[in-house]
Amino acid sequence: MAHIPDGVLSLPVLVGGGVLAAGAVAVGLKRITDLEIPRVAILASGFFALSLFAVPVGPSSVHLLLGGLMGIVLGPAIFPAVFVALLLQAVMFGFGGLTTLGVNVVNIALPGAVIGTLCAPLIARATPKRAALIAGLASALAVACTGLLVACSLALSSADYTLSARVMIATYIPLMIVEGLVGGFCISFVKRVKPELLAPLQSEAAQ
Amino acid sequence: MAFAPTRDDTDFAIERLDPRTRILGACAMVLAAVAMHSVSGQIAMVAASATLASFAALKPRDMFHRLLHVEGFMVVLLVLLPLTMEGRAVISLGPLALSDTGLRKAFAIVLKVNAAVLATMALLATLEPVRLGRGLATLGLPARLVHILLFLVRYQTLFRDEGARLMEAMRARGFTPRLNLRTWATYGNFTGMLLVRSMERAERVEESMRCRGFSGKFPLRGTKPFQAADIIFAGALATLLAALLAWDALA
Amino acid sequence: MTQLIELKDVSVERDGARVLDCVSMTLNAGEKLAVIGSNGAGKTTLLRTIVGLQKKSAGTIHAFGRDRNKEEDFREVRLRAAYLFQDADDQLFCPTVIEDVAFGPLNMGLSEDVAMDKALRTLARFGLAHLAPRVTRKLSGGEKRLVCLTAILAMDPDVLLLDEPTNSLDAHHVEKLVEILNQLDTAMIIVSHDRPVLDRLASRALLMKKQRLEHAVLHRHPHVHEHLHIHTDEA
Amino acid sequence: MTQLIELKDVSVERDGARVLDCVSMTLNAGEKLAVIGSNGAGKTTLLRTIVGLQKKSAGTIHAFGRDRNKEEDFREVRLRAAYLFQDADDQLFCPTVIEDVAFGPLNMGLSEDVAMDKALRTLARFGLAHLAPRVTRKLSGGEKRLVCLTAILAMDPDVLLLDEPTNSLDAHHVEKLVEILNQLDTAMIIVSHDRPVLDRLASRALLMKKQRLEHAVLHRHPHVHEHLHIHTDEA
Ligand SMILES: Nc1ncnc2c1ncn2[C@@H]1O[C@H](COP(=O)(O)OP(=O)(O)OP(=O)(O)O)[C@@H](O)[C@H]1O
Ligand SMILES: Nc1ncnc2c1ncn2[C@@H]1O[C@H](COP(=O)(O)OP(=O)(O)OP(=O)(O)O)[C@@H](O)[C@H]1O
Ligand SMILES: [Mg+2]
Ligand SMILES: [Mg+2]
Repeated sequence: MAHIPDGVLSLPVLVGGGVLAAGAVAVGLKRITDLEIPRVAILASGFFALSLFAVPVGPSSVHLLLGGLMGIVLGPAIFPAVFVALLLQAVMFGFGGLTTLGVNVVNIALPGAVIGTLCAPLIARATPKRAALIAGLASALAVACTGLLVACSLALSSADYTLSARVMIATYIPLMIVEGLVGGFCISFVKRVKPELLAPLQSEAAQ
Repeated sequence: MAFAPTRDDTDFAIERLDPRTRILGACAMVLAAVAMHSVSGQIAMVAASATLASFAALKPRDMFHRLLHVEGFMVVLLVLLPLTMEGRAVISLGPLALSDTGLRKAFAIVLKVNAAVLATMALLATLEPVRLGRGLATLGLPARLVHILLFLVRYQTLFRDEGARLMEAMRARGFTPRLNLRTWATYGNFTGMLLVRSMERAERVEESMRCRGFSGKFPLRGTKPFQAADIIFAGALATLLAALLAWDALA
Repeated sequence: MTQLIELKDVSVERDGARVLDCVSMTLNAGEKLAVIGSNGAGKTTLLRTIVGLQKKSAGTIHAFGRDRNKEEDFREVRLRAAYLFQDADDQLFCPTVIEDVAFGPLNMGLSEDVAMDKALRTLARFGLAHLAPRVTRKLSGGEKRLVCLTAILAMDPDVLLLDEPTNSLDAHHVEKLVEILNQLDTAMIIVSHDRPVLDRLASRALLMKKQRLEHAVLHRHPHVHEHLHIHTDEA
Repeated sequence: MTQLIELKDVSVERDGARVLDCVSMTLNAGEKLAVIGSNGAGKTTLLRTIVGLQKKSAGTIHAFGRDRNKEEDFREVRLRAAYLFQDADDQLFCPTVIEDVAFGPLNMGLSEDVAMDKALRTLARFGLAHLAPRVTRKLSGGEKRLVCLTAILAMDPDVLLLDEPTNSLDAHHVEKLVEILNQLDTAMIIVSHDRPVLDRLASRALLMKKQRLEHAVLHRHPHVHEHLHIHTDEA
């Protein structure tokens, strides 16, 4: 839903997205140690696999973006994780694009990183019910921000897109609701079953 | 073990190219496709990519399916552009009018997107992810990203299979998705369970790596030098793209 | 004798390879049918095909009085023929035991209260009531297996399809499982490598061999064996 | 007799519960030691503690001539005492078989060529050379298990720690595994529920019971048994 293909955006937007994404990925990589790479990568695989399952909404179905959940679980490591996942999707399935990789990484990972980093400590301390509420709101908000960023990427690319971009934001509303609900129930599940997963990534292996 | 099902039995020239050649070639073609201004240039780019794709090991049927499977995003954009862009109304449907500039713009986008997707699929879709990873590493992608990529390739299929089995378990006990809260709660449980399982597996894999002497440094295998075929392919592609870009500039 | 399930010349392909090849079989009411065969012979695929999780490429499946072909046809089959997966971890997806056991009854249209009550009573019937509030991920392998079994029994099935039910169980848990199954007069198909267990459960046997089902004869005769005994050294 | 590993009054806590309680044991060179016990008794935890994946809360671990306490102490232990995990999927993490088998040797500081060569030779030794280029996740359960075993043997370990090595194997694969293990004169600890296999491998046994290790006596004596036989009906 947020995979912008090659051939839609203007050069300045592509370059801007690319530079921003490169910086964010570099920061994300700095924050993890060599020993944590397997953990980040395997969690990223879990999210990647999840995003491939279609969730039915009435007669049609959607794929989840999972930005909010990834931000909560991975923190800044969301940038390398999303970068690699989008690269593979572009190469293997033809979703998204090569030139738009940077923009897409920023659109999906940035809201997750910001919202997730803010919410993770709250969720770690909250009861399962409250954690679910926070995570639900965070997930929905992350989708909304991604929708907004996608619209901005379009509007900044060409004045022709401005009206389309506005209408497009509305199409994110069903996904917002679904992600909010699934994200909330998901965190409630994790909170009851394996609360350690919601503690921030830390290098106990390196001790 | 590319994700893409391939036509086997026969030998495909593209499969013998060095991964680096394929990556750089795909990037060059996508950039050229994006840069085309004229309709004739865009059509020529689609033709060039399609020709190359016909030499790829990807089954034509799968390739066609992928082209059809455009993202919801694209559908929305392609429908909205003719409706929202100003211009001469070509077709009127009650209060809605499709403008000529909008239609032309939408058509241009369709051409560019298809040229780029075809080029990517032709050169990269059947490249084994492991070789893709090594190619990217020698092209300067940080080793950590390459390792994340290799793990992702290995584990996403594992988790996809695990998820598919969980979904089956849900169906086996009579679950049918409806528009109600219980359906979303069930999907939430599903998501949570898959995450918990990936976390637990991550822990055990990390331990198993430590048991085999892992101390943070990954051994990564090198790549072979470029072959004659790579140089010929690169030369031909560069000539073709230069010609197409020149034509586009003149058109 | 009522015939519950009948397969006629059913073939199944997976990844392009033929995994079941013109398989025919019937299951009658009250029967406990054993299916044996080596790794990769197609036993799991057979069970999956019966409940429609795997598509057949040829043949007919007749279950509970009707031919079954489409996904909708199999919905009813799944509510009446309960399937125990080979791996308990694949089958448990709710946070707690009680929620998991109540999942099937809820899908059958029972109200929340009635479903919970039914789940609790089924757990109690097998002496597992104490597990109700436990988190499923933190059960031992044997407990997981027993909970899965309870979860499918809570749907009051007419047929049980059991894929290696004694996997990863220790001797004590195997005992408990055999006891539970022997108490039931539900018809069942039991896939297992565990001969002593089949010995105590099965009334008839089929052998899966190279994608085909062959009829097999069950017979018992005494043997002299040397066995390993491990005793605690209390001398 | 060289003493390779010695535990003295070792206790371990997991999630606040005591899982091993003052456990003592020794492993001598050339010994094949069986550890048995019911689900959740603490067998896996015992192996994890020996290689330092699980922290002890009390007691001493003496391995290969030195006391081991910190993570660095255990790095050496892990290279000399190779540990076969209970679940093969956790242990195979490289894309192809050959890379996975070469992973340990590479970490021991061998050059790429030497490590690959060593991996290939170890695979060939067990008749698995044909698996070398295969993708690990497309192996059958039995093949995965055998590849894991090869991967740890390629490290030339002094001790093998095997957690339920025959899990999910059919009779044919069990046979192959027992054969491989009997060829080796490496010392090993074998955790298993599979009595007939222990019968053929073990030279001594320990019983894990309620968080404690008890010495057990191994003895064999003949029995008369009734067994189930299943034959193809070819009449
Ligand atoms: N997900 C899958 N995709 C493709 N082929 C599969 C898949 N799962 C199993 N197979 C193949 O189908 C065949 C039958 O598999 P099945 O799982 O039915 O065997 P089984 O008799 O249950 O074996 P086991 O005793 O190991 O459980 C095997 O050859 C296997 O390789
Ligand atoms: N990850 C974990 N976190 C907390 N407790 C655990 C964990 N894994 C196991 N335990 C507990 O530790 C105890 C011993 O577990 P262990 O895995 O060592 O048993 P085991 O003898 O290997 O059993 P099995 O035969 O089922 O493999 C059990 O009571 C179990 O509940
Ligand atoms: Mg099976
Ligand atoms: Mg164990």
